[in-house]
Amino acid sequence: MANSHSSTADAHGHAGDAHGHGDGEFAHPAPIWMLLAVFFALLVLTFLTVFQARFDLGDLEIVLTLFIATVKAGLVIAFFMHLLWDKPLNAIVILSSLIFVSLFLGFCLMDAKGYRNNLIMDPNGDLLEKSKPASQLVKTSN
Amino acid sequence: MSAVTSPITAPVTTEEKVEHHYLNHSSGFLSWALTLDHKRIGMMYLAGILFAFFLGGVFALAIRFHLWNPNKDPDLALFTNQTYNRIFTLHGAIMVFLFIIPSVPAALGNFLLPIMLGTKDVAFPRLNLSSFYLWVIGFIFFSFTLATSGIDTGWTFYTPYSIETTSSVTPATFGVFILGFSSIFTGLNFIVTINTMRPPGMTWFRMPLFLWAVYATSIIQVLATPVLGITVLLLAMERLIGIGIFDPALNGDPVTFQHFFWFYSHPAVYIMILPAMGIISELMSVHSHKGIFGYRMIAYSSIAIALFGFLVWGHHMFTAGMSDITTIVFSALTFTVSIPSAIKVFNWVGTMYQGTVAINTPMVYALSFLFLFTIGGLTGLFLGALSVDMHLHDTYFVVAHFHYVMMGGTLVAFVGGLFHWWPKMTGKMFNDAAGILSGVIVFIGFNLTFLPQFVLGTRGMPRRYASYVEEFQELHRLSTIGAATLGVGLLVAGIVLLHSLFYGKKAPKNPWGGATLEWECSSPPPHDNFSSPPSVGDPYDFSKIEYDGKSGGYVKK
Amino acid sequence: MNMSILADIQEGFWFPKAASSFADRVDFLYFAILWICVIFFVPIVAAMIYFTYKYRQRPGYRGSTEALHNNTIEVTWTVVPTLIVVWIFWEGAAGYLEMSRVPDDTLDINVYAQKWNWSFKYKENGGESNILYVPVNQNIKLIMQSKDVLHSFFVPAFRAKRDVVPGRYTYMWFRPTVEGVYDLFCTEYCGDSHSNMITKVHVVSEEKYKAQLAEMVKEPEDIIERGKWFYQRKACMSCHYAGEIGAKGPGPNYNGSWGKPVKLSDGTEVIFDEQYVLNSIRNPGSQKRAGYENASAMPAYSKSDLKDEQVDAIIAFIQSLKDAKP
Amino acid sequence: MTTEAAVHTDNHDHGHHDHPAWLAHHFDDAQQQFDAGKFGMWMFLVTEVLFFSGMFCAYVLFRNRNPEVFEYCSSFLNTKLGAINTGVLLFSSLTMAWAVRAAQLKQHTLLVGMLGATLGCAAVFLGVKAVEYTHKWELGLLPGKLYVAQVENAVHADHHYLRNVLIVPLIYTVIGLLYYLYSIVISSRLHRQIAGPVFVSGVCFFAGVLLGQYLESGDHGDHAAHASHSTSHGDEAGHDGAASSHSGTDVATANAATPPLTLVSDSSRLLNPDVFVSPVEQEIPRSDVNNQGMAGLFFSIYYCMTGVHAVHIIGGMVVIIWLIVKAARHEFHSQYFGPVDNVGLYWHLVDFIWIYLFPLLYLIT
Repeated sequence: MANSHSSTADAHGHAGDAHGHGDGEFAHPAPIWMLLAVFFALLVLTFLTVFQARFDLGDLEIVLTLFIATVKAGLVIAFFMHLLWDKPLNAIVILSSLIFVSLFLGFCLMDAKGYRNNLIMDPNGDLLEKSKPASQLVKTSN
Repeated sequence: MSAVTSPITAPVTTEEKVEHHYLNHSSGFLSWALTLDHKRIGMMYLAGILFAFFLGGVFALAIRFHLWNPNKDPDLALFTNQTYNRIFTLHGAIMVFLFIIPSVPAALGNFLLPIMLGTKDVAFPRLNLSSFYLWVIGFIFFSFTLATSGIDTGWTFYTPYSIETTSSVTPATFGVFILGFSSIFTGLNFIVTINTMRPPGMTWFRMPLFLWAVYATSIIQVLATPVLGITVLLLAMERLIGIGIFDPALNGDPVTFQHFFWFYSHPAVYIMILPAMGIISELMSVHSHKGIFGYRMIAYSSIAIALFGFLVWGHHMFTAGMSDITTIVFSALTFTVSIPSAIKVFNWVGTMYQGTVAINTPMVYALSFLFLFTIGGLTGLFLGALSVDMHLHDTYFVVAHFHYVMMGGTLVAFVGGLFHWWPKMTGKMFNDAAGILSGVIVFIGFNLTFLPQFVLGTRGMPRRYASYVEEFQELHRLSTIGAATLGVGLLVAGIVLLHSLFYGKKAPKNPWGGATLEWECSSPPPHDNFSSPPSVGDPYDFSKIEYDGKSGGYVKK
Repeated sequence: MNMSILADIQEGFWFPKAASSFADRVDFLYFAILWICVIFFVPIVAAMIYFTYKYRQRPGYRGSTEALHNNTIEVTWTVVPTLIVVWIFWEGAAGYLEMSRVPDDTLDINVYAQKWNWSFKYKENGGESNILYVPVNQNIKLIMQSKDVLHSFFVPAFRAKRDVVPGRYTYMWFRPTVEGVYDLFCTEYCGDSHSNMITKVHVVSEEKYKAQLAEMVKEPEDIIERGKWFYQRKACMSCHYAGEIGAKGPGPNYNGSWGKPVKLSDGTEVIFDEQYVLNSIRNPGSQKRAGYENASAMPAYSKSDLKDEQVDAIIAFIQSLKDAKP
Repeated sequence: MTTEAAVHTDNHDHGHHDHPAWLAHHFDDAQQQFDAGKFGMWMFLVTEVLFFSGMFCAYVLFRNRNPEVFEYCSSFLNTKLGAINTGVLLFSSLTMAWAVRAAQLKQHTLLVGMLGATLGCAAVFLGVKAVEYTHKWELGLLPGKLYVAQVENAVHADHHYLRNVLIVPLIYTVIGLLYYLYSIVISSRLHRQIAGPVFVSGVCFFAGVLLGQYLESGDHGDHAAHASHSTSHGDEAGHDGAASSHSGTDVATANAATPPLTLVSDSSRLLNPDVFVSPVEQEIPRSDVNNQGMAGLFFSIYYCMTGVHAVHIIGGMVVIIWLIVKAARHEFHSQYFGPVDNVGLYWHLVDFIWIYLFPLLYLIT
């Protein structure tokens, strides 16, 4: 964190030189090379995630997928959304939202695990009857 | 009785000079309808929610009168079952969504927050106005529901009943969705205002406790309300195209709906009670003319309640078929919320110690709050204890408990706060003796209504019953008499306030001796709140505030 | 009609009669909390009233204005309530676990909840009833399902409650300890006649229970009686009034309707005959009566729900009410 | 509002009258206005995250319960289209971030260009989405109760969903074109800078549709058989002049290639009220996947998530057009670029959510 901070501070200095507004400086233009670098990193990660989906990795797959997605989301938030340069309060705000989301998901999942064995799928028994397709659904996969 | 020493009845010398204030700043319908002034928006909200409260109150009385008899024979009952179900649903929905949630934050909060903070306006005045209009649109949706076939699901919209009923659930869900956004915008506005617009000198710990409470409330509004939004949206989709997420006939799960719903609606309970606690903190200290006991503890406990409030939604579902482990965890977390609430009560009582306690209308309401809220809070212990809750869940015990908190707590505090800030908002003093009378009638009526319901619940009377076994009749009748009394009390309060608008004496700048910033600007406040930037000091330093017989109010020495 | 309930009131001011093995524990905790509340509430209110009087604003008196703050007191009134609620939680959770953990040696009864009717099916002989019969001093396990919306099974005398959730099984158990007749309520709002979804629990001796079960499976010989029997058991009575039993509304009354013309909501008219009754049972939405457009929809009864000869019996029953007063 | 403003100007008792037009009267300085706006935007993003969390929760619960349904149904989503849309959104995020930079540096023309590019990407995204949606509707892959899934017969192929969906964008594009022509006639730079991006974004939408169609037809790799192609495409080919290069997918081949996936339904395990069931020994009953309560539920979640996301894209397009108007008027500079920055934040959040939606919906194997 400290590392990235110092490097980004450099980036600032750069951008700051490019133009010169004296009063109440709060505009910090992001350098173009950084935007492009982040964009290409995101593209590479997208290819990676599509690529890895071709292999059956079992339980690991969902973990890997979410890991890549989180890295991507982190890049977007940190650089495109300037969170690294922003007030810490804004970072706290967005992180706290994720905490509350995980709380919500966590409790619901915890409960779902508990009643899993009591479920009656299709309680009235009419789903199968009513939605029986005229022909079998065909799927191709690779 | 207290009138002898009460500052209000002291002779008021009125200056004849016409003052400039926000009410006469500009005139015409559009000057109100398009206003960006937080005070006018607050007043429009006040008018709106009081109307909603009146509607909800009429429904409440209808419920109580219907239950005068056991209604074993439907032909002799006041309403049919179907009508009764619609009445109690609308009572709940209107009271919760249209009245209590916006009551303190949107009406009083809008008016007071920038003034107490010492700023000219909230951070986003246009957003503020749009939030009011969203409320109006939400109200229109509910009126539409009312005008068509009504809604009979209970305010909780539990699936699958809400999916299959023929009443107009869909417009009601859209109404709730829109009201949710109204609530989010208000909360967002307040958080940003408090965070970024405090004037120099207004540090966090110089903020009045009312602002702390509103701040905590706003956090909940912003974090919890979106989940309600998506829940009712999914419910509307469920009814419109049958997406099946909550519908067991399509392998959906009704208990999931309950999780979604209560993830918002339990924190919403704190949206309702926290600002009321903030009002009481102000009322207790101002009318005791004494600094609040344990300022920081009260401030922190507001935030603690807001955060813990997110962890306890499961206690609405103890019997709903949740897994054991979830149930027990939620029960444990539920008890954690009781501690900060208890701390607040102790601190309020501690504030009166060695003070100078004025007995006037706001204080009577504040003391009545203390009594009622303590009962409301303590009876929560019964419901948090799992084994006892198995017996009490969904009975009248629960009804009594949440009315003690929501009505004995929030409503009484709201009315108290309304009396407290009425002179500031309208520039008129009300008749204090009549105000005290209204407070006493409300107190008696309230207890008469809801104390019997605790017994009813313990004896096993389920809630939402249009008819009941004869055994419960006496207690029900007691409760109905209480409700009528309560109605009379609130009517008296309304008359007192209306009377003051036309015949009230001109209010002094600081009628009660408060030390927060709103008492430093004239009553009613000027358009821009402060002609010169206010000097911010300790909001509870009463040592330099003395009664001044000439103006009929208090002045700073 | 409710004599049995009136009897309950003699048992105490707060609670109905304690008739299950859970009752003692629940009642104990309830009263413990009640006393804890009193111990907190009385001093708070007393202090409030005393301060209001002692420090009241009056000529010649000026109290202190300084904000007080006392760490010892504040810590005390944080820690003491915390310890107390920890105990309450513990005791409550322990009682809950006892309620939710079903013992091994249970007598199983299937519970079907449907708007607005309870029906109980006994494993021993497949008997079915609308009143719950249970033998005293035995562990009873209920396996509950809902056919439509949420319901909740509540017997105040047993201090036991559990929601019946469509789409999953919910279980509960209890051991009745005192013979008698107790109320059984639905406590989860389920629509128009929610408040009529009440029945009784008969706690009886082992022999009487056996006799009841045997009685239950005997269908009446007479076709009209049999129709009435199905009328009571297949949830018809929770919406339709017939003779002098059943709910008045939300569905149409059976009395005096046979053979008369019926106005439908689409404006046409049909005769109330076998065809109409059969169609209304198998496909209730198709011939809606005028005036009942907004009533809660009747569920469709397939042939597995109600066999043709059972429908015939119900038709015979309705026919017999031709001249009954509506 | 006019009264407010009028009164405001002749009521000079509160000091701050060095306020420039872009600084609201209740703020002290530009920094405070910017901070308040930005903090407000972050709070709003929090509400957005929680809003979506409800659907993510539903997703997690039902995927956890019936993983096989999600696996099965996910194969009906075209990964290539999803990946391309991901790329398009990421690119739009880049242009948006660049637009913020341009606003700060007063590069007005570049700013309009970047905002226009973002708008265009949004349109491409929607165009591709329109193809994806309508294609599924034709196959009967509809949410919940509406689910029919009679793929071979392509029950809905005669509904011409896509053609109907295209009406509104077409009107939008025509209006954009007319406006652009008007701006050329009156030779106004301002109007040209507004009309240009609007028109181009309309064209981009149709480009997205073409791209989607091409990929949906040209690729039989990893999604369901397409019996509907011959009918639906014949129609569209006339519509947009696309080459009829699609090789009317051969159902028979697809069938032969992989055996039909059928999960045997064991209906004896389902609840039958006349049989006494003792559910204790019973595991979760596995029903056939191809019905309203299984596949239908998946598609409910799919449509809810992507639909609400698409609504956010449309909302974003509206505010971007508003920004283009402001940018064309040269309103932004280093002291006042809050609107661009805040819309940018919103736009990145929409991207952020898609970054999760894509693997969670399209990439289940």
